[in-house]
Amino acid sequence: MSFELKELQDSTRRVIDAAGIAADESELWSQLTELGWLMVTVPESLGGLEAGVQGACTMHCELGRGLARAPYLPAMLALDAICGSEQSERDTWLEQVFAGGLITTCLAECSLHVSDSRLDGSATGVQSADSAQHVLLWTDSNDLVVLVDLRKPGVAITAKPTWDLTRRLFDVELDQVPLSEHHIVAEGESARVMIQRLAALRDFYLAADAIGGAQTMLEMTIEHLQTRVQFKRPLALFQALKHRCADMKASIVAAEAMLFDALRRLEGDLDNPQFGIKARGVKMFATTMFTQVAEDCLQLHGGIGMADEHPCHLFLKRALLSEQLSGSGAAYASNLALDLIENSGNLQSGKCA
Amino acid sequence: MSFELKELQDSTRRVIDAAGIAADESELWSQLTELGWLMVTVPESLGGLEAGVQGACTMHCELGRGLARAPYLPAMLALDAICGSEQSERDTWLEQVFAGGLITTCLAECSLHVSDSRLDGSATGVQSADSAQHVLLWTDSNDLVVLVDLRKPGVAITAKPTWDLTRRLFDVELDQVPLSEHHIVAEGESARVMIQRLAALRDFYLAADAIGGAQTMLEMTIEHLQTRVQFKRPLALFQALKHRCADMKASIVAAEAMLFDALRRLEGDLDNPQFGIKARGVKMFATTMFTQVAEDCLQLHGGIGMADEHPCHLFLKRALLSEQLSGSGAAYASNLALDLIENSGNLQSGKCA
Amino acid sequence: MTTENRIEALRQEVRAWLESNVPTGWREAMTNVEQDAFVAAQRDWFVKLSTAGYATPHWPQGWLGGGRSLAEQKVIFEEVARADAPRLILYFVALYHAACTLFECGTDQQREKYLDGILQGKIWCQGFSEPNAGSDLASLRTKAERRGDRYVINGQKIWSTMAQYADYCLLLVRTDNSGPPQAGLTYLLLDMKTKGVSVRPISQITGDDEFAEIFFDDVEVAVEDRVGEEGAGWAVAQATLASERGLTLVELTQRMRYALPMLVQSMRQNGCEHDPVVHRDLGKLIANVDAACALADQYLMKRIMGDEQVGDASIVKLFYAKTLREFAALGVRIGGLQAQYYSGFMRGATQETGHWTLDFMNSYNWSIAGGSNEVQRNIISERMLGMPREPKSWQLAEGKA
Amino acid sequence: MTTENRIEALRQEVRAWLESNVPTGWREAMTNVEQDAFVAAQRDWFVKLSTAGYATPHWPQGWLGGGRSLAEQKVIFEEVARADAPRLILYFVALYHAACTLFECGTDQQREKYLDGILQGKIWCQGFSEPNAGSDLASLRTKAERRGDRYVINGQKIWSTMAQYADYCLLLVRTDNSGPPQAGLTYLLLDMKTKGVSVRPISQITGDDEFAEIFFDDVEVAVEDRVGEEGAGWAVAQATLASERGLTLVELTQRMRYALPMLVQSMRQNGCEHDPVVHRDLGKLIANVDAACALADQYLMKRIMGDEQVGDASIVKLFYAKTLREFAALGVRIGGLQAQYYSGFMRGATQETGHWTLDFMNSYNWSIAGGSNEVQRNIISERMLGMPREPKSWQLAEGKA
Repeated sequence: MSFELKELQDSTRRVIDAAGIAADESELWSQLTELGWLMVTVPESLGGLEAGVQGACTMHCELGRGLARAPYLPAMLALDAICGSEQSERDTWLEQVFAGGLITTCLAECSLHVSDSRLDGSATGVQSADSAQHVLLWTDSNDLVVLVDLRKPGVAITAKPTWDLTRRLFDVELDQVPLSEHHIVAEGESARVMIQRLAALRDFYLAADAIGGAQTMLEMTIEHLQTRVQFKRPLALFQALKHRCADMKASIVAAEAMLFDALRRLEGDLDNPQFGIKARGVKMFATTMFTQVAEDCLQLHGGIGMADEHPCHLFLKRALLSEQLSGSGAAYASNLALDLIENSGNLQSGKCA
Repeated sequence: MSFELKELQDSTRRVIDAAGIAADESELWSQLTELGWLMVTVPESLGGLEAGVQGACTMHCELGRGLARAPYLPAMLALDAICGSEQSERDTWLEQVFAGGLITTCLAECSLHVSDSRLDGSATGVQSADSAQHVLLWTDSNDLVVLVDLRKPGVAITAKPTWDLTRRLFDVELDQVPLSEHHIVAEGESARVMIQRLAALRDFYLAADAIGGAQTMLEMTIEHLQTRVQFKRPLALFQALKHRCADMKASIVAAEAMLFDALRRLEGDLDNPQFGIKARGVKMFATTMFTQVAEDCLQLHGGIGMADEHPCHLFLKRALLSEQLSGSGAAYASNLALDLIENSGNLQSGKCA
Repeated sequence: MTTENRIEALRQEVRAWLESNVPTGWREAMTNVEQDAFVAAQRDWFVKLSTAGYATPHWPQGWLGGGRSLAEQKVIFEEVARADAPRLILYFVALYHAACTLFECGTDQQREKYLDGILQGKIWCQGFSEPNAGSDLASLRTKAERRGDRYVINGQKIWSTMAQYADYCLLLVRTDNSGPPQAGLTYLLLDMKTKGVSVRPISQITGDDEFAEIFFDDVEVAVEDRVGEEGAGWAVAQATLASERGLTLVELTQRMRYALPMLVQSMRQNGCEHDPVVHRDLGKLIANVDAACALADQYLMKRIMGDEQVGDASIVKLFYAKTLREFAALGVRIGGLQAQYYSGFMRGATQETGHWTLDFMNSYNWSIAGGSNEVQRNIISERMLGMPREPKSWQLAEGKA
Repeated sequence: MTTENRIEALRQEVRAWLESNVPTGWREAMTNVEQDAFVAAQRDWFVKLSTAGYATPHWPQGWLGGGRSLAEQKVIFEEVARADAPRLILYFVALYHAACTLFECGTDQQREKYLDGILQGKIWCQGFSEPNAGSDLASLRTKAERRGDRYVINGQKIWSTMAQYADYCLLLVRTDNSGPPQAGLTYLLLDMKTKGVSVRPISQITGDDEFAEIFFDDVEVAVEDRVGEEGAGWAVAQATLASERGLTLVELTQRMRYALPMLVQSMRQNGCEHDPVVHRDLGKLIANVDAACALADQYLMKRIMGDEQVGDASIVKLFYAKTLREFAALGVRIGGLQAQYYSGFMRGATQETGHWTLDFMNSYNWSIAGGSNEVQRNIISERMLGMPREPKSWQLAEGKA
């Protein structure tokens, strides 16, 4: 990790640690906007920190460690889109965002179509939509990215409470929403490229969040095992439990290496199609790992982990939801395999005897 | 386990233990024919022991414990078919078998068709075909079961050495074999029923064999762990290893319970279609379990398990082959699921809120 | 009539009775319902079942419904599972733990005082576990001091199922610290209305509060409410814990089998009925469920035949706990994002409610409570496979890691 | 030229060289071939590679090909993997273990005597492991007695790679039993033609005999062939073991990635190219392979930066071993019955030969040798996660379980 990333990590961790696990959403949101965390990927030319996707993932990892409720992840995606839009409007939007105005977006399915210059359809998994003025959405045909004003006619939001208590998701329904009243961020080919990039970023960010969550969960568990005495020995002395912790540690470190390795190789090359497929691999690996770690860690906590007041379950529930957001593991695995099959046509074929 | 089964188990085990792991094929074959083991499922009226499928599985389990090379399994299948054939010929065949004449059969795919009263096609996984005079085969269309004389024109056998060193498999090719020169065991509806039953028996027997193999492998491993001292403690004291042994034990006992539970419920009802689907479940569970047990036990043996002269690998290789014989786990799992889906039409549907 | 015929006749009788008596739509009615309504529903079902004699087949001859063989009891449990009747979780401790302990170790006076109450619907809870004692009963610390003809109790119990509704409690306390830890335990029967008793339900990660903590502040229990001798509590507790004799897992594994179509229904709802990947996972699960059923069945058969070996029970519980987790986990996968939306919980249901994330959380009750998977693995490896225990002398001074 | 440009230039240079020099069809040629032909082929490839300077990038400046940075060495390993060149397994101990030990701990005289020989193709083997010592080097028992200016050696070594072809051996022996066990070890260089040395290849479960036992019967070694002081063998052995510095796992994980299309080829051959169930398994494996590559890469980067932490190497090895097993296991599943037919073995190949059952067996070399998965888990939990070791005082009298 570079010195700059380490700095970013340390300063983020201090804030998140001070706020505590699953801290209040609006307080953390105010704090992070004030601290300028939304600027992390924004180019220096636009007044940002230009710390790139690596910088953003470093921060998502820290927010994941604290099971942050604040909608940093969708806001960062929306910001990425805005930075890629036409200059004239861009600065206005950036100003609004840096002032703390939340623009959210869809973490699950977005299914929209345009006819007669009106938008119809719906989006699921829109985080904290009730606190946002706008939502960034896109069409099925991939030729339009639009910022929809949530307060305008034809737009309805419905809370969809999840078992995960640390994120608040909404469905957004659009019924004959006139396009002219909303802001088009990109169209045509540039929309297509932007939508692909947003999907990849969403995967990387969710992966980073999962890695952070798994780290805290394992640390908490080891702490518990060190403290808890049974048959006059700390549980941490029992080899069967030690070995499970070692396996979990290895998976967490592997996910982290995989994420940052992908980013190092692809950072300057966000529109490379390999970016998308790499992102899917990382997202699948990291969120599956998070669920496995959380599942076993809850078991290692014993009865106390089953109590609502202990934070264990918050990790497990966040992990389960993250596995489903953006795209399920089964679908992603299939994507990865088909990509390999497609690219194994003649490649290396002389190799197999 | 009933008293009779226990008796059968004890006497079989004594013989197999005395012969040793993976003992010589022809010696054990002579011994087991002399001891009358081929009579175990044959009805008393035909001079057999009438110990049923439970009896046969008890014995296959013991043969599996010793990784028996002798082709007891295909011989038992062929015998079952013969017992179900027309009375007149049956007695001649039984006499021949009880005298030690091997009739083998196909443990993998049998793909045959008849035209102009001639048989064409092939069978794979025919055990010890070079020691047999006849092979029991059946047609794709399920309307013919036939004993083919392996020495007659048009019949060719090819050795297909396997990684498993304890069973010798062959391919059998039939090229314009005149049916009239071979013995038809069943035709039409009775052939269909017989083929189904044979498939189920094959699954149960392979499962029993796998259960026996897994038992010995785990016992051997625990013995190794008890004996081997590292850092001045026997390996058996290390809790991580103990827990793995406990998990293996639980799977082995589960497979055993599953097998004998299915047989207890279905013994008198061999032509029930549930017999086939139960058999697939048991075969899949037991052979997968055997592979998992063998895989982990080899690991627990450390370097010594990698040496050819240690019997560890014989278990693992037999397990891997058994997983593929009769039908792969993936195919069987799919069968089980489709059976459930088909039978979940209206059944219990009021149950889900 | 042969035994087999008698058993089959009982099966038909119970099946017919259940068909006309299991409350219809109880699952819907018990979803997201307040505790009070749940308690009322449990009571109604208890009255029906016990009046018919099917709640107490394990009680001795002479009691309503009593005198049934273990094989007959098994049939009743199997049929209850098959009929998808509500689980009588509120009365389980009373009907099994309390009753069997009284039959086996109680005085005539105690039996007279308490058993009729159980039949009339008194609710009992168990006061064994304590914070930080985990699976290690010998380390219990809730203290009872003898003062004249009374014990005075101070301390805390935890993970007591439905203690907030209980009329009585089976209480294990420490009366002596001087000898080996197991020898200092004493077994008491406590009226939950006694002064100084307070109960705090523990809010669970499922949103339910099936368990509670019980606090004791100078609580007095008469010496005549002691079961067994002072210091004999360990042995009495073993009788309590053995009382259900494997029947619960016969019921639960059977229920799991009957619940498999719920997964198919979820597949249909989520459009993955024809997905071969789901088929494979489902097929593997079906086999595991089948194995779990066979294990529970075999275990009970062994008990009936008097063939039980040490470790047998651990294998059944460990395997069931793993399979139950897999069941719920497959439900979660099939449910996809839908299963992540909060769907509330269903009270007094089986482990399989079709609210998959709820079921997933609930499945931990079986891998943690009543001897965790880890404890079962210790038992299997040490007491069944003969692998050595770590010597007891291997201890660390407390607090030092 | 910036460092980055230099590295990229080296990459292109090595890639071009490999394209015209890797022997075509070596996999087919090395399948089911006798050992002698294999040895000849290894020698040919060694001569080519070392003449080009690519066999010794890790040697100091001044030696042929030497003086390369770790980053440059990494490039060479990556390109060798990419080009699917044969693995130089017969020369690995000479080029890395022997050479690095001599550079780091040898005398000028020893370096003069042995290093040129290595460049000319002398083969070395390692004599560390012993029967029943497992991963516990401190318990070695092969004994060397000092007699005048010679050591006289008696005992036995095991798991020595290709010892049957070796000219020399790196030998760890016990010269003292009085102090702590690690302090009694001494490090010697042994000519394998010395009287009293005998080698017995161990037939492996794959049918190969990659490993051998070495027996010592009054074998004499001159004192001048001792590396380091008498009793300093443990420290010298650490230098030997550290010599490849993570490069092997960079190479092997890259080779694993390049071998993924072999699975696709098997899918095609077995008609399951379009099977969604296989797709899911393959997709999961692809991600695991990717993670293993990233881990190995990150580890080497850390070494380059001087950031290595205790336990890092254990994580890489453990994860690679698990992924390699999964890789081969998927091959076995895809291969179905076909993969169970004996297909012989391929010598000097990578871990992935497409003979899936062979590969499956071979994968144990990584989960057992060089510190088993279990030992790595101990290291990770104790030295990285800070979980307590079981106190050393917790021992049983030998033989007592």
